Amino acid sequence: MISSLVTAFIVGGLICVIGQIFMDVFKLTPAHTLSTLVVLGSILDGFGLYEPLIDFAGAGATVPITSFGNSLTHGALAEAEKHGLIGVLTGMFEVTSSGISAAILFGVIGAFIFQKRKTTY
Amino acid sequence: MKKSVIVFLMVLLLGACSNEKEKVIFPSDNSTSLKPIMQKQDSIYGYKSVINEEDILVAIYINRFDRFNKTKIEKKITKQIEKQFPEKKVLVTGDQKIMWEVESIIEKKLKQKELKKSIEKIKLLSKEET
Amino acid sequence: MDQQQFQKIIDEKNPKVPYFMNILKAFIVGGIICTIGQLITFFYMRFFPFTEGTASNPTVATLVFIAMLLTGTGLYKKIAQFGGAGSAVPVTGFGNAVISAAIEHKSEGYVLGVGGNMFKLAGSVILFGVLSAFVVALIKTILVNIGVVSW
Amino acid sequence: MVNTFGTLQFTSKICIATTGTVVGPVEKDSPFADSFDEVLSLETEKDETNEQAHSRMIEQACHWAAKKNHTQVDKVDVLIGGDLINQLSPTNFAARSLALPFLGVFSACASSMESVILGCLLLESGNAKTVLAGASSHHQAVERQFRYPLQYGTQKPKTSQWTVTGAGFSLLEKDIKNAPVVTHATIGKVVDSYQTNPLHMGAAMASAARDTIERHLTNTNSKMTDFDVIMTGDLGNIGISILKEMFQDENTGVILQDAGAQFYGNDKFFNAGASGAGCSATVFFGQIYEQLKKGFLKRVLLVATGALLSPLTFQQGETIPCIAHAIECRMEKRS
Repeated sequence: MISSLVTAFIVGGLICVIGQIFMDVFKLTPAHTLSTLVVLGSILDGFGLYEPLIDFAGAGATVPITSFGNSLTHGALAEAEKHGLIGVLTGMFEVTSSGISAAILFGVIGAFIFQKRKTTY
Repeated sequence: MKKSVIVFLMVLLLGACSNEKEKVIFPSDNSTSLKPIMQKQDSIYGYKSVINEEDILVAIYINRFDRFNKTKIEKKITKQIEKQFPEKKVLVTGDQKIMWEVESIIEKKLKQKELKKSIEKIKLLSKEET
Repeated sequence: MDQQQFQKIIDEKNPKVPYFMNILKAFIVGGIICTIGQLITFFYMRFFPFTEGTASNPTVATLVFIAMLLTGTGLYKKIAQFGGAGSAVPVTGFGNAVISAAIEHKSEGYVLGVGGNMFKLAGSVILFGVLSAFVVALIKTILVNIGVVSW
Repeated sequence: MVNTFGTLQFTSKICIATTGTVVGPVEKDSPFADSFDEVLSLETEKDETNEQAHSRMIEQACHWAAKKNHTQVDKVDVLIGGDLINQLSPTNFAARSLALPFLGVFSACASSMESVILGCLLLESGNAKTVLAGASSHHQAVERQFRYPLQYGTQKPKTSQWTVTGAGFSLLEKDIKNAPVVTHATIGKVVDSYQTNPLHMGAAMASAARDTIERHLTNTNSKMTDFDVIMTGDLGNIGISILKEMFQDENTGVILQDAGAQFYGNDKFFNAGASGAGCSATVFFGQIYEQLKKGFLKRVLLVATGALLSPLTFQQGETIPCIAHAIECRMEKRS
């Protein structure tokens, strides 16, 4: 139990360090950094390296944004295995739908609940 | 600030080593042939298994750094057990949830009918994809 | 005063970016968010029929909910100033991008404002995710059909 | 031949009769705080949009300037003003309710000096007796348009600046006893120093400020040391150090100062200091105007610096051209 917390902390931290390096050293904007990490996630899944990382690190690999790219690719590949090339299209959002739907839903609820802050200080 | 961070990281690493977990086979009457297979496995440090007429369900504790090839370990052990018990359906998994379910079965000491039902439930659970 | 001289003065006067401290802070904040994610995963596994693989979906949804609370109350900005990428890379960062744009553009109404601007920041993540997933899956499927690679 | 023209001389005695400065709550603990006429308690009232709050602030600043001069607002001949929002909508809406002949101007954070220059030209030509000129900016409205939504979590670099919520307007009239006189002005050239980072305005605007100051000094054949203070609008800590480096042969010492760098004191939260049209407006018409009136300063050069980028040009990969307008104010002995 504790050991998975520790590995989640370390692996999650390392992925964020990669993101920080993109931002500070390569001077990427946050949007560019996140897009690069998502692409990285899906490439890793293409080589079948991301699933073992999830087995090893648990939330340390599923919480960072790379897991979004990974689950998209994973869904596409799983479906492509069954139905061939067309499966690549149909399987895309098979595995991951909670991230985006939660973001949209809570975005609207947040816009509804929270007034603008009076002072931004 | 720097010293406290280094100490924090050290504590984290200490927590990562795995301790010995008990090895349980339930019901223990026909466990003679399963035990030797499980002894040979070096990458697991404990297991809990449930056996009835046509099902063998083994939940394993995998060493932290061996979890990278968790799927390979599961396949390997499944193949070995199937070779030993050709007529039984075998399910080996390192999933924490299944481990908890197996523990609850062993504690409750279920009898034949409920045992079968809960094993089916677990098998359904582990096949579920999304 | 030509451009090179001017550029030299600018580079000289640019404040040094504290690389090590930023990376350390990102590591700690990112680690903490992922540990909280792991605890939520355990919670879902304990009380709901989720296995390790399927528990990540509700965890992500819960983290985005937490990001909404932090964004609305103005705390997320402070965490991000301290953590940097540590607060942007996890899915809470994605949630914060969507939710802050939604809250911001509420004054233009729900359809044009919130609807039109919600994915102003996070839309590129989805676009590149789907694009890269498509390309990778296409290449792998073709390779498998040729027989070079196995599933 | 490089065009070194652009410096205007005002022969008739054009004075800044009074000024009105209104700032937001974040600005109340700035070292210049006591020179502001009014400090708002909230940036935006209950259910008011940022832009409405912004135009309400402009109106209040104009009322303050007129009230301190004991003139009715509707007696003012011309209102000249500008801000940073698309199509100057806050200033337009404020001008609607002030119901004055209105000239909207845009040169980013240099709009305050541009409106004063136009006001002085109107008075010089005798076509107006009283002119209200100034500029303003509102943090929430500007941040949203130029950078990210307010609650979006990004790590602001050390070179970033905080847009001031503030409006500064001056009432210009001729022949006012012991009031600062605007003697000269220099219209800025658009100078591009090939900077592309929108979070590092100081570097982009420094060369525009240098060009305007140099042209002003040569055209009025005066030296830096003739001035008590040469204050730039919002170069920020880094921008002003770059500017000082460029003038380092002439001993600028304490003469070269920057409103943005000093606006929030040395509070690390604001990184490189303040920026925005409101910053130069409130400091020039607040702190500097007061010191001129009290006689602490005799001859001052106020250089407002503005970065002429838009979110569009930034995304198209363009560099950031900048401009800096300047006015020279003098205070005769108190007669």
